[in-house]
Amino acid sequence: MSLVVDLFSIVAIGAGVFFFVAGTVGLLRFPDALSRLHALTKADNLGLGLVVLGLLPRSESLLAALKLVAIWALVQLAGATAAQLVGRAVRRKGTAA
Amino acid sequence: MSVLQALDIGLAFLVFAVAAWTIFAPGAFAATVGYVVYGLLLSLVWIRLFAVDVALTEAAIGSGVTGVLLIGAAARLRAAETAGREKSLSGLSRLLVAVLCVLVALALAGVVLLLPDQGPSLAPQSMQHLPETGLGNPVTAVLIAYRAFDTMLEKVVLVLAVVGVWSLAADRYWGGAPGEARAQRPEPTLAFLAQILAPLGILVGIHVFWVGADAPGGAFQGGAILAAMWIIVMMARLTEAPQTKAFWLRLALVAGPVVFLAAGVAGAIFAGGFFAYPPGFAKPAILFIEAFMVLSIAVTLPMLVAGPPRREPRR
Amino acid sequence: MTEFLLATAGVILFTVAVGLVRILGGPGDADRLMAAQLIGTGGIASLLLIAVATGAHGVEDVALGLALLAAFASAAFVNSAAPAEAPDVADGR
Amino acid sequence: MTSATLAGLVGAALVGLGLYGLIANPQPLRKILAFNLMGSGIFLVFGIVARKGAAAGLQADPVPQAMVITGIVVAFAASALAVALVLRLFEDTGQATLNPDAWTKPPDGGAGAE
Amino acid sequence: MTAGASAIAATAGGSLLPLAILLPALGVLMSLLLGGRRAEWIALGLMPVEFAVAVAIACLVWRSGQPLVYTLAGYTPPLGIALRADGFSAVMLITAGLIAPAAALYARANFATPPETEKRAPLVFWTLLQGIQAALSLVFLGGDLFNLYVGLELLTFAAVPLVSLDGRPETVAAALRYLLFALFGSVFYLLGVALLYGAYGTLDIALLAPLVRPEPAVWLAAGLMTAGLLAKTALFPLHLWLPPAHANAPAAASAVLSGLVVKGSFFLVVRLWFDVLATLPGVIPGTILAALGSAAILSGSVLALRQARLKLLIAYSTVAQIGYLFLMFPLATGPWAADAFSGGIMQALSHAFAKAAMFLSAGLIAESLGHDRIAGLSGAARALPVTFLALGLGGLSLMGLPPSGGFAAKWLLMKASIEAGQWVWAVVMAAGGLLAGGYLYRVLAPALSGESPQLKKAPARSRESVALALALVALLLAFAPPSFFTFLQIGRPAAGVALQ
Repeated sequence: MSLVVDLFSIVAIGAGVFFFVAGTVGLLRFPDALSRLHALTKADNLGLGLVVLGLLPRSESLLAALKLVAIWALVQLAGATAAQLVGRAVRRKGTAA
Repeated sequence: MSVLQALDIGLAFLVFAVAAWTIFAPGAFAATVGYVVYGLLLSLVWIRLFAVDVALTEAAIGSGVTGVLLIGAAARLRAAETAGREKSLSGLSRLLVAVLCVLVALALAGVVLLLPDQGPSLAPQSMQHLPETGLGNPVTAVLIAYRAFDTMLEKVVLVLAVVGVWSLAADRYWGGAPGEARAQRPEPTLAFLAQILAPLGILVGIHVFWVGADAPGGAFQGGAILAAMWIIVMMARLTEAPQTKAFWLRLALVAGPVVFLAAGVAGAIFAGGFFAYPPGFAKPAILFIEAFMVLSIAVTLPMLVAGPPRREPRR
Repeated sequence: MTEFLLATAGVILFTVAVGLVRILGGPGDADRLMAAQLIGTGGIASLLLIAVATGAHGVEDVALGLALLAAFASAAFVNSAAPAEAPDVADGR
Repeated sequence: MTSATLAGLVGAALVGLGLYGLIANPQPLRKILAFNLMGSGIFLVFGIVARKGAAAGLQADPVPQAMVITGIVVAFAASALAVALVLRLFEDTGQATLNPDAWTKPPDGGAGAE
Repeated sequence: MTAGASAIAATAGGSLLPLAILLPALGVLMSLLLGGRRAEWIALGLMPVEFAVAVAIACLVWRSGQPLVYTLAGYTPPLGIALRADGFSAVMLITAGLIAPAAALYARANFATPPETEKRAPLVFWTLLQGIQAALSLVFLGGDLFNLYVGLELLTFAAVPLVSLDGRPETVAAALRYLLFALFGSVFYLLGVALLYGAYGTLDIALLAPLVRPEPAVWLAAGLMTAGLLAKTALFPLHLWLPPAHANAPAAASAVLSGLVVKGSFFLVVRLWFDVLATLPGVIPGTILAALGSAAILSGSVLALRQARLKLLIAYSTVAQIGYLFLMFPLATGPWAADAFSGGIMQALSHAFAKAAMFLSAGLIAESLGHDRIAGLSGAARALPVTFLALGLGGLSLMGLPPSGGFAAKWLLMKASIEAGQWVWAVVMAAGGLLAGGYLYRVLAPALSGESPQLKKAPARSRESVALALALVALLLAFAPPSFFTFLQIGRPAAGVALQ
C-alpha cells in the first residue's frame, strides 16, 4: 500500500516539477512579456496542481487534504485575476502614453 | 552534505539575494516587489526553524499586509522618484557606511556562530505551566498568559499608531473616511476576486484563530487574515472605509486592548494578581480576550493601511 | 521518500530563483509583479513539500494564508496606480 | 552547520544590508524597506535562539517566538506610520525627500497648534 | 540588592506599579473611544490620580529602603514579567507626574475642543500625551528587557505624531526623520535583547545581572543596545533629528519631548550599564559615552549660539544638556561613584523642569509677539516680565549657576571628576556653562533693553504661572536635602557605601 502511495506521489510530484522547470525555460526563451507570462502562469499552476495531487494521499486528515485543494484553487484564482488586473493596467498605461 | 542541508543553503542564498535586490534595486517599485517576494521566502525559513506560528504571522502580516502597504505607497510615490533629485551620499561616505555595516554583520555572525548548539531555554518552564492555562500551544500561552502584559501593551501601540496615522489628516477631513469612495462600477476583476476571497478568508481567519489555542495559529494570525479580507474588499471598492468618527469603529479599535486590560485588572481582584487567570477558568477567559483581540486586529490593520482620513465627514 | 520530497522542493526553489533573476530586473513593473506572483506559486509548492518532508505541523495553514494573499500585491498596485472614479481624492490640502 | 546557524548567518547579513539601506538610501520609502529588512534579520536571530532552545519535546523555545510575533506586528505599525508621513509629505510638497534644507528656512513663529 | 529570590518576589504594595502604567493606558483607549472634549477631561482627570500613585510608590520605596517589586500574571521571572521601582524610578515617575500635567494645563488654551464636535489636533494631543505617560511609566518601572522594548515603542509612537501636529511640511519631515532614528534605535535595542536571551535564557534585569560575563555576545549586545538608545536620546552624533523635531512641535509638546521623552531612553542607558551590565569593566565604554557627551555639550552649545529662532536655540541647548547626562558613566566606579550618579540624575531632573519651563515660555513669547526670531525680541521682557523670568530662571539651571538644580548637578559631577582625576570632564563642563551663558545672553540682553514691543495678544496669567512654577522647581532642586540623595541610591548595588 505504502509503496503504491509513494509511487503515485513520486510520479505526480515529479511531473509537477517538470512543469515548473518547463515554465521557467519558457520564461527564459519566449520573446515578449505578455506571452511569456501567459505561458508561465499555466505551467506553474499545473505544476502546483500536480504537487498538491502528489501530496494528497499523504495528508493527515480529510481537513488537511481539503486545505491542500483549497490552496491550489486559491493560487489558481490569484494567478488568473492578477494576470488580468496587471495586464489591464499595462494596456491602460499603453493607451494613455 | 545531505539534501536538506543543500536545500537550506540554497534557501539562505536566495533570501540573501532577494534582500540585496531590495536594497540595491534601481527603482523604489522594483525594490518593493522584491520585498514582497522576500516575505514569502522568509515564511519558508521560519518553517525550517520549526516556528510555524511565526511563519503564519510573517505570511499574513510581514509579507501580505505590509506588501499591500508598501506596494501601494511605491505606486503613489512614482511621481516623486522622477520629480525630486535626492541628495545622495558621496562615494567615500558610502564606502564608510558599507564598512561599518559589514563590521556589524560580521560581529553578529561571529556571535551567532559562538552560540552553543543547546542554548538556554524557557521551553521546559513553558510546558510545565501549560496545563494551568488550558492551552495546547505554548506560543499562545506565552502571548496571552505568561507575557500577557507585553501583548496588551502592544495592542496599545497599535492604537497609538492609528491615532498617529489619522493625525496626518487635514483638519477639515477629521472624522471623515480614509481611502477612496465606493465605486459606482467597481473594477470587475478585482470585485470578482474579493467576492470569492472574502468569505473563504473569513473562514480561514476564524479557523486559524480557533486552532491557535492548541496548534499553530492564534489571535494575531487570524486577525491579520481577517484584516486582509477587509482590505481586499475595500480595494475592490465594494465597500468604503468607515468614517473615522464612527463610534462602532472606535469601539472595535479599542475593544481588544480594553477587554484585555479589564481582564488584567479583574485578575488582580479575582485571581490574586494583575493579568492572572483564575484557576480552572483560564481557557475560557483567554478565548474571550482573544476573540476581542481578533476583532481589534482585523479592524486596526486595514485602518493603518487605509491611511489618514481624506474626505470630509458626513453627518 | 523524504529525500525525494526535499530534492523536488529544492529544484522548484531553484527554478524560481532562475526566473527571479530574469524578471526582477525585467523591463516593466507589470512583469515584476507577475514574477512575484509566480514565484509565490513555486514558493507555496516548496513550502508544502518541505513541510511534509520535515514533519512540521500546521504548515497547511501557512500555505493557505500565502495563497489567500497571493494576489494582494497586484491588487494594491492596480488600486494605487489608477485611483479612478474618485474625484475627491487627488486634492492635497 | 545546522539550519539554525545558517539562518542566523542570514540574519546577520540581513541586519548589515538593512543597516546599509537605512543609512545610505536617500529615499524615505527605501529607508522603510531597509528598516523592515533589518527587523526581519533580527527576528531571525530570535529564531535561531528559539531553535537552539529546543527542549521539553518542543522543537523551538516558544518565548522568543512570541517575541517575534509581537515584533512583526509592531514593525508593521511602524511602517504604516512612516508611510503615512511620507505620503503626506509627498502630497504637500510634490516630493518625498528628507532634504535637510526643508526646515532651515521655516516661516516665523512656531507658536503651536494655531 | 542581591539577586535571587528577593529580587523576583513581589513586595507589599507592588500592585501600585502596574497601576501606574495601566491608568494612562486606559486613558489613551478611552480618549479615542469617547472622543471630543472627553479626551481632555479624561487626561486631566487621570493626571492627579497618576501623580498620587507615583507619590505612593515613592513613599513605599522610601519606607522600606528597598525596591518595590511586582510580578505580573502570577508568573515569576524568567517566564513572567516583573516590574520594579527603585529610588531612581520613583523620582523619575514623580518628575513625569509633575511635568505632564504642567504641559497639559498650559496646552488647554491651544487644544480646547468646541462643544459638539471633535477636532483633530486636540484629540491627538490629549490621547498621545497620555500615551507618553504610559510609556514613560513602563520605561521607569519595567524589569524585563523585552517589556522595556515595548515601552520604547510606545514612547516612539506617542511622541512622533506630536512633532507633526500642526501639519506644515517641515514638521512632517522632522517627524519622519525622528521616526526613522527612533526605529533604528528600537531595532538595535531589540537585537541586543535577542543576543542576551540567546546567551542567558532570561531577560529579567535582576536575574540577568549576576549571570552577565564579559564575553563577545554580551559586548555586542551592550554596544548595539547602547547605540540604539543613544539614537533615541539624541546624543551626539545621533542628535540630528532632535532640533527640527523639538523646535517645530507645539510648545506644550516640545516641553514634554525635551523634558521627559529623551530622558526615557537615557534612563534605560543607565539601567543597562548600572544594573544589567554592572559586572562588565565599564571604564572604556563609560569614557566613550562621556567623550560623546562632551562633544554634544560643545557642539550643541556652539550651534545654539548661532540659531536665529528662539525655539531652535532651546532645542540645540537640549542637545548640549543631554551631553552632561553622560559624564556620569566613566565615574561609575570608585569612592566618587555615588556623587557621579547623583549628579547625573540631578542633571536629568533639573534639565527636565528647566527645559519644560523654557519651551513653555518660548511658546508664550511666540504667541504674544507673533514670531520667535531672536533678532526681534528687543524689549520683549518688559512686555512679558513673568514669561522671561521663567525663561531666565530655566536658563540659570542650564548654565549651572547657583542656586539651581543644574548647579547641584554640575557641582556633583565636577567634584566626582576631580576626585577621580578625570579633569577633562570638569573643563568641558565649565566651557559648556560659559557657552550656555553666551546663548542665553543673546536672548535675554536685547529682551531686557529697548522699547517694549506691541503684543499681538497678552499671555494668560495662568499659563505664565505654569512655566514659572516649573522653573522654580528646577531652582528648588538645589536645596535637595542629603536624604534625597540617599533615596536615589535605593536599589543601587553599592547603596549607602559612599554617601558622604
